[in-house]
Amino acid sequence: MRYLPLTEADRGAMLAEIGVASVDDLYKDVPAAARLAGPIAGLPGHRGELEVERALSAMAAKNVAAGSVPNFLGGGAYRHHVPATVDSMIQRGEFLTSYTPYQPEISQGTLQYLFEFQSQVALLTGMEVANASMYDGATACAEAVMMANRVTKRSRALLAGNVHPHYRDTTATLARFTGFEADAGPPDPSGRESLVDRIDETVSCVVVQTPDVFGHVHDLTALSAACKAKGALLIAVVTEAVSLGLLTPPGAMGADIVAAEGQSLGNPLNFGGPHLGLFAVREKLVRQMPGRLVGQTTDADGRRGWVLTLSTREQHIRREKATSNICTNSGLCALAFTIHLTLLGEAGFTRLAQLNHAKAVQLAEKLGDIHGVRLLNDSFFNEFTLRLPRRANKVVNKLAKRGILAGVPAPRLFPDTDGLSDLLVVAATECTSEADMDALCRGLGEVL
Amino acid sequence: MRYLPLTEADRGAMLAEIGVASVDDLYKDVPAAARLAGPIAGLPGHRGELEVERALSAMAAKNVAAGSVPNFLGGGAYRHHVPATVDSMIQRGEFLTSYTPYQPEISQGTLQYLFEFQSQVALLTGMEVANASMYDGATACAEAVMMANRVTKRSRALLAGNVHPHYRDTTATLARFTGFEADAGPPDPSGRESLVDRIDETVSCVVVQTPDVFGHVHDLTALSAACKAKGALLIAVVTEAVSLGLLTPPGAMGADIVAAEGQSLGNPLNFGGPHLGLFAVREKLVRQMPGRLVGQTTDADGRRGWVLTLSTREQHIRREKATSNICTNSGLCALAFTIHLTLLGEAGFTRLAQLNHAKAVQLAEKLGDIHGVRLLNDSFFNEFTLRLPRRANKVVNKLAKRGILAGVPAPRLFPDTDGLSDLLVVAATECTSEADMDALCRGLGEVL
Amino acid sequence: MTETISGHRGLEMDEPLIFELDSPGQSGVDLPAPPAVKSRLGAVKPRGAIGLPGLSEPEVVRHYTRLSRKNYAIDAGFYPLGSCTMKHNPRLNERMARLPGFADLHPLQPLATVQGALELIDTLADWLKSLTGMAAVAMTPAAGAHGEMCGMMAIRAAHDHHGGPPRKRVLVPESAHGTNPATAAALGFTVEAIPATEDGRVDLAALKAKLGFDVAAVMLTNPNTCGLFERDILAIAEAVHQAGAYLYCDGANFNAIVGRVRPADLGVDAMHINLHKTFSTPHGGGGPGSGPVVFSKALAPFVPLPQVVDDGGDFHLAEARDDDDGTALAYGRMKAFHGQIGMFVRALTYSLSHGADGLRQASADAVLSANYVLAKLKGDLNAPFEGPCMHEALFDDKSLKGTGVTTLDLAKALIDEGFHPMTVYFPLVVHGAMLIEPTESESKRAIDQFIATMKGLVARAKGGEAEWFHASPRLAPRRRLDETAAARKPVLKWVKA
Amino acid sequence: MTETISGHRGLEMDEPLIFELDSPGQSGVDLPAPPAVKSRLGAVKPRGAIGLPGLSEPEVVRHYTRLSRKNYAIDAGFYPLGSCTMKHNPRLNERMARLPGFADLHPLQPLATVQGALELIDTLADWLKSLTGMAAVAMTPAAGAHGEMCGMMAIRAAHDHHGGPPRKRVLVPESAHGTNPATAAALGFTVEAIPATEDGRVDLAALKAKLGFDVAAVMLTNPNTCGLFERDILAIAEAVHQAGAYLYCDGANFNAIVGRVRPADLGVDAMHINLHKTFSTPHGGGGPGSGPVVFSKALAPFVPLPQVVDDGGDFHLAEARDDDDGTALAYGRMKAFHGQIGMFVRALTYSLSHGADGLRQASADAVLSANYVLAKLKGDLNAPFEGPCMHEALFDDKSLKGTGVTTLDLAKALIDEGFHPMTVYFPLVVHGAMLIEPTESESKRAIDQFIATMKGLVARAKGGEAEWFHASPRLAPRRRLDETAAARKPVLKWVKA
Ligand SMILES: Cc1ncc(COP(=O)(O)O)c(C=O)c1O
Ligand SMILES: Cc1ncc(COP(=O)(O)O)c(C=O)c1O
Repeated sequence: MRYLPLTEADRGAMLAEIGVASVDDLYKDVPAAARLAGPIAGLPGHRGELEVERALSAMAAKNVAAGSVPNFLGGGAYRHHVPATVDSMIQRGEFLTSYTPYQPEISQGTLQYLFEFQSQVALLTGMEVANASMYDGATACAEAVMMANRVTKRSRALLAGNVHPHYRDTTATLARFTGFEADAGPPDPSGRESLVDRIDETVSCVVVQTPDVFGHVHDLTALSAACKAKGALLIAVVTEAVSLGLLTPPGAMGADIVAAEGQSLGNPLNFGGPHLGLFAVREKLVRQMPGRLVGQTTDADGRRGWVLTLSTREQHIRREKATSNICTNSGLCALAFTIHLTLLGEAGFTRLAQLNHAKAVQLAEKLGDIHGVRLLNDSFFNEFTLRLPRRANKVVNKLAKRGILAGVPAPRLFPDTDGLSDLLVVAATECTSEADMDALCRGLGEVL
Repeated sequence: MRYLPLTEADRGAMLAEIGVASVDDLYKDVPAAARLAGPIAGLPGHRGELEVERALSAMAAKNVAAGSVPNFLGGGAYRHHVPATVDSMIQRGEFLTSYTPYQPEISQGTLQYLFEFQSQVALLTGMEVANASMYDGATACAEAVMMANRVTKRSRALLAGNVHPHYRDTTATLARFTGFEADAGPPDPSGRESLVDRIDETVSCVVVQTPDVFGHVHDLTALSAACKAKGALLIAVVTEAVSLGLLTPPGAMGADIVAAEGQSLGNPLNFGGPHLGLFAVREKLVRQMPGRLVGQTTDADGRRGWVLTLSTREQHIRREKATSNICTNSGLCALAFTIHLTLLGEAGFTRLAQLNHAKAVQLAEKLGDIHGVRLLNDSFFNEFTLRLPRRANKVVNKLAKRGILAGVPAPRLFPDTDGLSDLLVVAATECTSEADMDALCRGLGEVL
Repeated sequence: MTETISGHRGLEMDEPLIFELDSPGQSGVDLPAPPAVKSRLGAVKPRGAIGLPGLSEPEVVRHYTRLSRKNYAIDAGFYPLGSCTMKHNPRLNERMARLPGFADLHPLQPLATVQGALELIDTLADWLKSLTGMAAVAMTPAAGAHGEMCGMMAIRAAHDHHGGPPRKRVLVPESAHGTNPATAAALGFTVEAIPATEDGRVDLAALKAKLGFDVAAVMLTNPNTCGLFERDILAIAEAVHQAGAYLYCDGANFNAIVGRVRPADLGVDAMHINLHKTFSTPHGGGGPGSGPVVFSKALAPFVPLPQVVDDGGDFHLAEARDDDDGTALAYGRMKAFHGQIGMFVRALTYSLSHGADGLRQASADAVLSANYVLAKLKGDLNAPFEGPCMHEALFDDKSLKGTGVTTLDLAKALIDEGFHPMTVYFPLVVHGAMLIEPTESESKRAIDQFIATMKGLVARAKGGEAEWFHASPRLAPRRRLDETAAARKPVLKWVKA
Repeated sequence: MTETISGHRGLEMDEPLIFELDSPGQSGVDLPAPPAVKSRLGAVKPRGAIGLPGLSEPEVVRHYTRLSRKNYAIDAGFYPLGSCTMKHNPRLNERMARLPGFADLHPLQPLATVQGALELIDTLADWLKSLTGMAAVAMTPAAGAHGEMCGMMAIRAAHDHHGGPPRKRVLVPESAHGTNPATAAALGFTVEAIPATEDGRVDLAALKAKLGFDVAAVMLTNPNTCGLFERDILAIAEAVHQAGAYLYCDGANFNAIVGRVRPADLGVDAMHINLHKTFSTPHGGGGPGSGPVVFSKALAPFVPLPQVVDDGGDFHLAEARDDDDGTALAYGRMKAFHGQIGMFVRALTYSLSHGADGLRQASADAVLSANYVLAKLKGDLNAPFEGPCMHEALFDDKSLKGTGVTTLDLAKALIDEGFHPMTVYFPLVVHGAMLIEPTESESKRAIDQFIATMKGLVARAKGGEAEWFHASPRLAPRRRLDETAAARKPVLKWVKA
């Protein structure tokens, strides 16, 4: 068994040293009746690499890799091109196989990149402080609401209808069990919902996404003013981090907390996980925020260095009084994110965002020409919504059979909501070629 | 341009510091007439990763990867399973992006693994000293002959007919231009050629391969005695390093030099290169051997360490008197080899060899049952030769169309030799499954 | 310390922040010029300068290579961080997780195009159920703490469903990991401590005294965070169940008992499994992890959505409550999409590699190694509890009393010796705790070297060299860092000078 | 030096030989039991014990991780090793080389199944011909020295073909790399040195005097190994050709001039190109490399076999002499199979990435950086030749005279400063040579840091701190190693104690 260094001789010597006859003696505290006499039945025995690789590859081969066909899926996960440097660097054992940087003297690598990550996220979102990551955008959103409840000592959150349904659902689940109210309107494919009038003094926070789940871009300035007036916090959700290269960031529009998904930078789709939650706040809220924070300091020789800090917010110090129960986060995904963003830099990131937008505009124009297809968006970044003359689910399934992943049918996102069956959410990125666009147009032309 | 760190501002500052107006001034020694005014015409401009990746992937997609179909190719390159650890380790920048270890204080990583590699190769071949690698088995063979000429001060090499034709050809090319004689008999598919009688006092060395290019396994003991009697050196060639896990090694059968191909361990097929030349000799010949050598020593604090040594044999010290002109060798392939072998260890390597042999025996038995197909080998390790009732080239091409890489037709190996057209050389490794074998049998049954 | 001109020290390179390496306009990514289009951004203005630094690709590679070299890692050495299970992370896992057929799947692709991925989830779910003997599993939680949240929500949902008196109390041992009380509290429960016995286990009598019909759950860790198996677990489970409460087990230490005993046979109702501990997925400097939760029959109906459903080899995702899928009582999402698939690939690769026999042997080796450490060091350091221990050996700082050397000092001295320190000051139930978890993937040679070093250091401490300890580490990329200053005036991001 | 108990020093781990880590019977690879068959090995006996050590996978990963951390690398720092062109090795190259459609091709597959691979070879060949302006290219040589062999063989073949007097002499400048004379001598030529002028170039008059009808070739390096462009190259080529000889150019320094001048326009007949220098394929601690050779029209018929032939998009391999393929005069193989394909993938990836414009800019940046180093350091160290230089700056040890500090001492002091030393004591034509090649992939920041460090060290040397230099390096994994002892009693492998 290739992963086990102890030999039978080692085991014998160690048992002798301990003074027991067999390993079973070490398990004597386990109730005898429950102790297993041998390997659990029904599971296979150990196998070599070649066999395991074959088994897994066979499973993988049953799937259609998004990159192997023209694909237009978004809805909270985006297929961007990740430079080879990123994966090469994150596979360095010193990054991959280290723990949370609890011993800073021998964790400066992790601590420095997290500090850089926090700085980058703060810049991108236009906020003052960012943490070292959350599980994903949805949990970041839910944690943001919990935080707003704590800060405002209120327990009613107002969620825009066009916040990603998984984010809404994650928040609603927490609401159900922790006893706050998550008041979410119905999805609004037109993107015209206004929340301003619904904010009152009982509202802890307003959660709004931009670009929203149907692709509409929102100016948050008025909403922010309305929140401020009523003492509520404004939580901005971003599911496509690349949009922050082009759009005025939530921080500049008055958001108090930004909860975002960072997968777009550095991270593969991974069928939905692991992804990367970004979490940024105003400076004055920092002691209420969840998650780890890295701070700068000096060592005994006066050299600059970094440590985990303000951990009195965290579960391992504060236990039941902690700001969150989060422990393990998305460290390596944050590393991929920060490497990708460092590679891009100001010039590259800005251009990437422009390219994404331009591709989407091109695609929208081409698709708009198809008979019976209507673009719902007045505004969008790299994703928009089409009304089809047929049920979107069917269209997507038909096109999948032709080797085209046409987008996300709205009913897939909102299985419990009626009236969305003919809507298709379509995304483009820098990876979307003209040939891909033409394939989609042709395919749609054929199946509609 | 992502690989160039200098900005226009940097360039300006540096030119100013140098005191010239433009970079063109730095090229003033280049004859003006030959200087190019702009990028070379006919070549494309720079492109991003995504575009380059697409271009290369398109080329790769035009090929049939050996591992994607049942495959039975050998003939000097073997498809073995390489554990994931190997590629992961050789991609560490400290191994990948370092130069030849000329500064030992900051090259102990490379030096230690090369020392371990030398030790492993010596053990495998049964020889006393091994060097730190050659380009490939064929050049190792040619260098061995040159070395034998130097040692014996004779200039006639006798090559067995069943030495891999590329090795023969590489040696013959050198012979032609350096003026020694490379006397090679015709290939002998029966494996019965005897060289003993042809050795005389003019012969510097006898080169023989085991298992040979048709798969026959040879006992070299008698040949070694005959060489010794006439003052010639015995050079043993091995193209399948895995065979050394099961067969008595050349060193134990009296070889003076072993020239081998090491690709089988740790290295992918790579369409033929880079591969890895192994070179091992008797201790007394060490100062005549080509290539780098790593030796053990101590540092100023008395700690054990390693350095390049005996470099007075090498071109950078001895120039026209060097034992070889080799400089860059196959360092990283040697690393892959030594990691794979370290993973295997005595138990794993021995079992791997047994498994290869057993698979080949199974395959031979299955193929032997096909009407009209005849196995030529009395002995073999993991590769053997079949006589087919039709031209092997045609059979192989037909089977390739059915998605089976059936083996190497002898005419592919010996394009200049007649009478081999119905011979097919077939190999099996630990990767060859029963299903693969059955596919080949079925396929052969259909096309014969 | 030898000062250098460059600030580098041999192979230990000084490396500035990316912001300090900025060359304005520079980029490590070449992108084509965007086609000219009419912007469709609507009312929102294009943003101005962001403030990101520009670096070329070579500078980026060097930056992260240098940073990485300042880290300790399992790959590089012994990492006996108790409770964290820093074991070998096979590279085959990484290779499999990067197969485009897994890594390059969009979570919202038509189900017909992701059957293999759903099969993967289902297969791993089967392994987890088999290994624990439990009836159901929630695959979506992203880490252990998230799993705790998931499990406690299910318990809450079950109580809500069954009606009865409000159950607001959750009992948690003092030795529990911080996530346990934090989770319970986040869900609105009142957390109460269960006292421990002299021998480091839950005090059964005290527990029984605290149990009542207002208790929703007891959260135990078993093996517990002192590295001990809760001997009275069957009696505990019985008492908990009699009170109408559920037994939540923190499964972070499952690696001690995989294949040796099934939590189902101990009366556990819900348990998360840290795939990034027991199932060898890399910890990645902080994450990502994955924390599937297994459930007893009683709680099985309350597994959250989405769930993978196997219709005889045809897989679908239950994303909404549905009687046919048995998800009528399922509660909503824990996060976006369907779980940490990348981690599932690794965990399944690991499971298939070890097989049932290998997993059982791995547990035995982990326990054997910990007991070996306990046996060899208990003459040097004080072991507060009798052995045998499970997968980790606990010591307190009694033996260091009067030496002026603290647990922290010993930890920092270990850094110079090339070892990652053990977990220190956790669990809180003993003074100056040192929790040593060698795991099954260390050789006897490595463990012996660690033991010899610990013995040497303890001797040195007892020999009165406190000053020397206080100045450790000396050989790491940094000496001791001022954490107080960091917290007093937090500098949490780079700011342009 | 602070001694530790373990022998490790912080993150610098002491690591034994694999043989010293042996656990008999242990293995890091699990293989199925071989099926029972009747052995077919014939007369040769199965061997006995080999003596290989047994290690588990975790131990192997740790071993090589630890070893790697004892190495300097471009990824980690500035590596100005003159003549070696230690430039950035893009990771995209590595990714492309690992595509199964390249890496997993057997060299003897039917040609219909490898059309893309042949296209790859042909495409790279086109790039090399375009960049050099040459008529033909031999793709098979495995490295620079192998390319020299290939080129000189073609020259020999051409002379043989054309008949005439025997040409036994080859003229080589004293500053040439050792492979040049070694190659010529291996092929049976008499090697004669060409003297240099005061300004570090070939002495044209002296060369002309040595030329004659018994000279087969002149082997020049241009830019030469002093980092200088051979100004008289056109006159040299003319003289060489007039004598009926061929001009071989060592193209190891091609990186200085790619896209700025084509060797064909300088009268070169044959030139190898080190893909592992100019075209960014990694040096891998010693190899593998790749050394294609470009040829003028005059030598084109003599390119060795095999060759890739493009029949209008349908590729085949000319493996035997054939008039149709234009290979009637081709000579035989340089090695097995068709070349270093893995390196070709990397080199083509690099070429496509840079494009014609990027390659031209890269040359300019390499030359600019070297001249910058020259300009900044020539007040501190003696530059034996006037600038401008090409891609590398040469200094001698004149300025160190009387300080007791040698070139080697300076190099070792640089190690502590976190830099890889420049090439030292090569070329042989100046005393105590220091050849500094920054390459185009270093930032101005990195170069400035190197310059400042050099200045500081030289000042220190001149300040009389010879002892301090002699004791360098102090901060590397090892102090100076005893090379004399190593050579006196060579220990070239591990032997069981
Ligand atoms: C005992 C125990 N419980 C819970 C956790 C939390 O798990 P995670 O970090 O995966 O959220 C940990 C991890 O440190 C632990 O050791
Ligand atoms: C000038 C010069 N010529 C020839 C060579 C030999 O090239 P290779 O090492 O690729 O065989 C080198 C490499 O060091 C060199 O610098």
